[in-house]
Amino acid sequence: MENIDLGTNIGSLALKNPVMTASGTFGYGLEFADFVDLSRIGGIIVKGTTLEPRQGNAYPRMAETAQGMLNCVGLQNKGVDYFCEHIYPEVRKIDTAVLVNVSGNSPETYAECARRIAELEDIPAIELNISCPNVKQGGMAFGVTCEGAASVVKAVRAAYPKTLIVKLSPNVTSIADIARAVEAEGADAVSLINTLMGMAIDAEKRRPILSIGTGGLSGPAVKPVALRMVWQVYDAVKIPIVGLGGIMNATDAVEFMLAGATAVEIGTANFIDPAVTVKVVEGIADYLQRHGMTSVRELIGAAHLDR
Amino acid sequence: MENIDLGTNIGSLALKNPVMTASGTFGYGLEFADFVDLSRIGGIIVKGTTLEPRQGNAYPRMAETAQGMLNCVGLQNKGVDYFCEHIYPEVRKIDTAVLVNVSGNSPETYAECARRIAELEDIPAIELNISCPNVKQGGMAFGVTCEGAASVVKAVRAAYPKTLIVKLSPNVTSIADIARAVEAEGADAVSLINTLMGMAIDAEKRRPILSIGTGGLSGPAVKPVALRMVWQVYDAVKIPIVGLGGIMNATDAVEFMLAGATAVEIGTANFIDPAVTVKVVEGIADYLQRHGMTSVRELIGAAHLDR
Amino acid sequence: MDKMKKYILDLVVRHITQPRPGYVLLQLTDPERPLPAMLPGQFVEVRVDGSPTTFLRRPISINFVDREANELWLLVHAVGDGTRALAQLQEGAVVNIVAPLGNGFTLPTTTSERYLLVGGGVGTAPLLYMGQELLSRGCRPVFLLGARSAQDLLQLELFRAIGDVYVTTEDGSEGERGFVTQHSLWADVDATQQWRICTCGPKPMMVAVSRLAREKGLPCEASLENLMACGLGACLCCVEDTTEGHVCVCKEGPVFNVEKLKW
Amino acid sequence: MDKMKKYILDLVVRHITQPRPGYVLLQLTDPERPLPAMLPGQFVEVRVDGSPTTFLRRPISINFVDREANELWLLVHAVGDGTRALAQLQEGAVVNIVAPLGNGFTLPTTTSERYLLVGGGVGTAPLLYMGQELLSRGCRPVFLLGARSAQDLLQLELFRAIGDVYVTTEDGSEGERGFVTQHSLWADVDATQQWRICTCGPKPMMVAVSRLAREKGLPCEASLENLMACGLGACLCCVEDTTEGHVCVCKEGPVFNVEKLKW
Repeated sequence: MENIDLGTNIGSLALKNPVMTASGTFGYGLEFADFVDLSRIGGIIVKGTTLEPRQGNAYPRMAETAQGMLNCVGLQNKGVDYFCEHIYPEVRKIDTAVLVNVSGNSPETYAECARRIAELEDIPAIELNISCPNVKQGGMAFGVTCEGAASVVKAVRAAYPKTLIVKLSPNVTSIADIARAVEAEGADAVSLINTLMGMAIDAEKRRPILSIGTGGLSGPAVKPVALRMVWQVYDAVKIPIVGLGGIMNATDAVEFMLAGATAVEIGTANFIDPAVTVKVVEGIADYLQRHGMTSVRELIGAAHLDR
Repeated sequence: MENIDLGTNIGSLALKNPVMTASGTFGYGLEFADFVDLSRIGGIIVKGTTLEPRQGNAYPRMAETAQGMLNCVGLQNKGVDYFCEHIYPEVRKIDTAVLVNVSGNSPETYAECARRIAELEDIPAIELNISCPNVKQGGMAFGVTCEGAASVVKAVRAAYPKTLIVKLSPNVTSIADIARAVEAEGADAVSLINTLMGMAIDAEKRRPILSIGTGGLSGPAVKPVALRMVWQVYDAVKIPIVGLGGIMNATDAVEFMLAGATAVEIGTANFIDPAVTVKVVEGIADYLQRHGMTSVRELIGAAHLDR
Repeated sequence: MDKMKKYILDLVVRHITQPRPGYVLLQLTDPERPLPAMLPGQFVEVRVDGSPTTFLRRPISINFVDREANELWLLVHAVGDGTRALAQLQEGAVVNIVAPLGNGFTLPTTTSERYLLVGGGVGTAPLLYMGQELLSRGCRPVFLLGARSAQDLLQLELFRAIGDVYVTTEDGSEGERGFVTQHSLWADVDATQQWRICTCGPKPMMVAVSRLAREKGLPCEASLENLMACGLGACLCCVEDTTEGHVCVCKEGPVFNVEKLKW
Repeated sequence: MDKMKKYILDLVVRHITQPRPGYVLLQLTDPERPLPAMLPGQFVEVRVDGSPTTFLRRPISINFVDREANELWLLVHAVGDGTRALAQLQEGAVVNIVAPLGNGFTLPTTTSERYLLVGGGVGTAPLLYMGQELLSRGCRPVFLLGARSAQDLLQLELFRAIGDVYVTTEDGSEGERGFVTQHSLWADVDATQQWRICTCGPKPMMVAVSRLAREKGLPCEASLENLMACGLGACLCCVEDTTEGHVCVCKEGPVFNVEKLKW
């Protein structure tokens, strides 16, 4: 299928194909090297990184739900300096775009973390996480108001010159408004959706299952909500959209692109099939060939009648 | 299990058990009389009724999703007068609480519809639908802002003296704020969640599956979100909560009560098992007996450590 | 007719066979008691177990009811995950169904009425049971069955045992080449002999048949297959836009007099 | 040890038996090639097909590896929908697994080391493979197996074929009455003879065993069974709070020197 062009662009970031891995679901990529040829993945977004090390939340952090799962990891990571010193030298060797998901608890900490990652020449972009539902301070708090989102993006934009993707929270009344706000502050792209805030209760123990009570819902269960939001944001902003939320196969990925996504992220599916990413890449190529298309970019927003 | 008390109260409305049927999923109850003894159900909430007749949206109105379904029926109904003349004489004969789900497109139409139903002596309560995601005018528009919600509840409260339950939309940043707003206007209870706004796309046809593009997601897929919202609203208001969202069995129902619900509604599950309601009633009684409880009311909010 | 008592039944798979690749015939029985009354044109809602991607029941038309064997026949076209899961059922497996649902075709009041049953693809399924009921009422039916090609024709021998069978295939591999509406048989079908048309199949085919019937002034009933959830008239998802507005195909239908449809 | 190459394998169910009600032994084989290297204490992630309520893989410890028969044994306690679905697999069915995962128990460097393997309930499963590996290295293991009652003891004859077996049951129906930590055997277990303890089972039992080992100054390794999703150290859901902070049981474990645990 050499006649099929899978390349897609997020701002100035050129991806060999539209399939990336979602932060926190693919480790640093290296954990999956036994299962997939990492160089065949469009991009790897490594786990949420903060300025200071974080222990994350207490166990239990996970609950299985109907076609989905809840997690409340809470951004456990060893901090940006550890990443720069110990992880970066390894991941930079991976022959694909490696992005870092950046989180913080104030515009300043977000910006400082981004500034340090900007110095890493082989990290062409960051994904700004203003939507983590599992940390008290910061995280989702910024992502659920236009002002909060704008304040973080403004600070990071001033500190980070490369491609800036802002990951949006679905736990809002109008995700289109949030998307417009971050676009106005100079974000190069938005990615959506982060997890839906949910909860699981153990009926026998009569207590919440997760250590902090609530957690973030991911998996096929949330796909209809994610598709709807990508659809709405596509009509609201001009910057590219990275779509995610319950993608399990190539058909799901195609649906997100038809709704308006320029690229997609595969998250929870990596837990069920560690080799799913490359299968999705191949499946998208098959779809394009079957439909007589030559470029994956023809799919972007194609389900919108008015465009 | 004569020693088990399943009775529960929503304001001044006494239910023989906490299991009601969700509007739009159980018709007028009569459609299910072949499968269940309707008198064993705690309450039947008949389908959304408006002042004027409504044709609803065009076909297709439904899409199956992972452990859920999307619908965009759009409040099809023959109007409140038709209900009063032709349906009420039939449903009043059902030996359980029969409630009417009321919708409109302005505070005035909501209020007038409620006023006419107030005259029906055997309808002890209404559920105010300020959260239908499938009608352009009205519906969810009112349910996603505190002001909008308050305006409708205020108008209806003035026109309707019996038990007033307000059905809340989950498509908001803070459902707790909306709940407080409707409580402040005199609502006797809140029910949540209505459907999550979602979408399905046909990858082969490259078009949305539903006639109006988006629809409301229901079924087990949304249960974690619904539980979380009941949990949050329980901490925000003093009025009773009716919990719904993906309840398929007695364990699910118990979880909602543990999260803070005084009663529950069973919706989509009626489509998979038309006899599910009575099974849930029996299952709750079994649970109570197994745990040495004598009243279902002991479950309400019991998963909250702080109460 | 939707006043008929409905049941939730656990039936047992007595036989499962593959009349054609991609199609399975489920012969279900109730080991406990006689199957309830079911009319030709009615359908059942089948619960699909063990298919994670299938959430709702699957509406399937009644292919045949064998009273002697106490069997309900369902002809399933395995097109999606749900129907594929049904196609993999083993003999002896339990299948939960809700039945009977919907109305059904109008049955004859006199033996002088003549029925032309026009089906396409798997849409021919309910016409077998309808034909049997007609025969038992003294009206030997005429079947006009269309398919893409010979190997897409289903249960032909069973239809021939009940009435006269005419066939069209798009590739001419059996019967006359073309669509059912192009069959030479239509030349002899007119209002003078009290012909009634019943049709089930792809919508374009049913629309064409209904137009032809209208031209000839013949009463015509079509069985619709709108996407549905509950099958009981509760969810209002399967509506068809008719002269009386949006009505539930699962309750007011699936069989409609085409004059009521906006075709 | 987590540097061992991992594989996604489609294995075939050669035998499925029920050693006790509620438990099944899956004997899986790879018809194509030899099974990869796997260490005692490691586990596999099993994909559960056909269970709508099961979304994630199920982590299951390696019960035994039969190199001659090219078989991987998994002892499954059918407690939830996922494990119940696995318990219903038919011989010949394909089971998709990711393996090997995690680290494993520390193996002996000299034949003079003495291993006491203490297990409870289905937690005894990985000790069978560990015992076999010890025996093959010239260290005949001692097993101390606890259960609620005699009919909860699993694979006893297999353990007896590998080493000395001591049993405790809570009801005294077999072996000594009480918990494993109360067995008279402990009187002879001390640091003078280079005893090493490996334990797997309910957390309270493992905590008690580790305390006893600490009192006696014996090295002790425990195999944890935290709730996990990916099994690869990616999702960070299965963390245990250790002296080094939160670490993934699936990657740094499941076997930990108890000195690292905050027990």
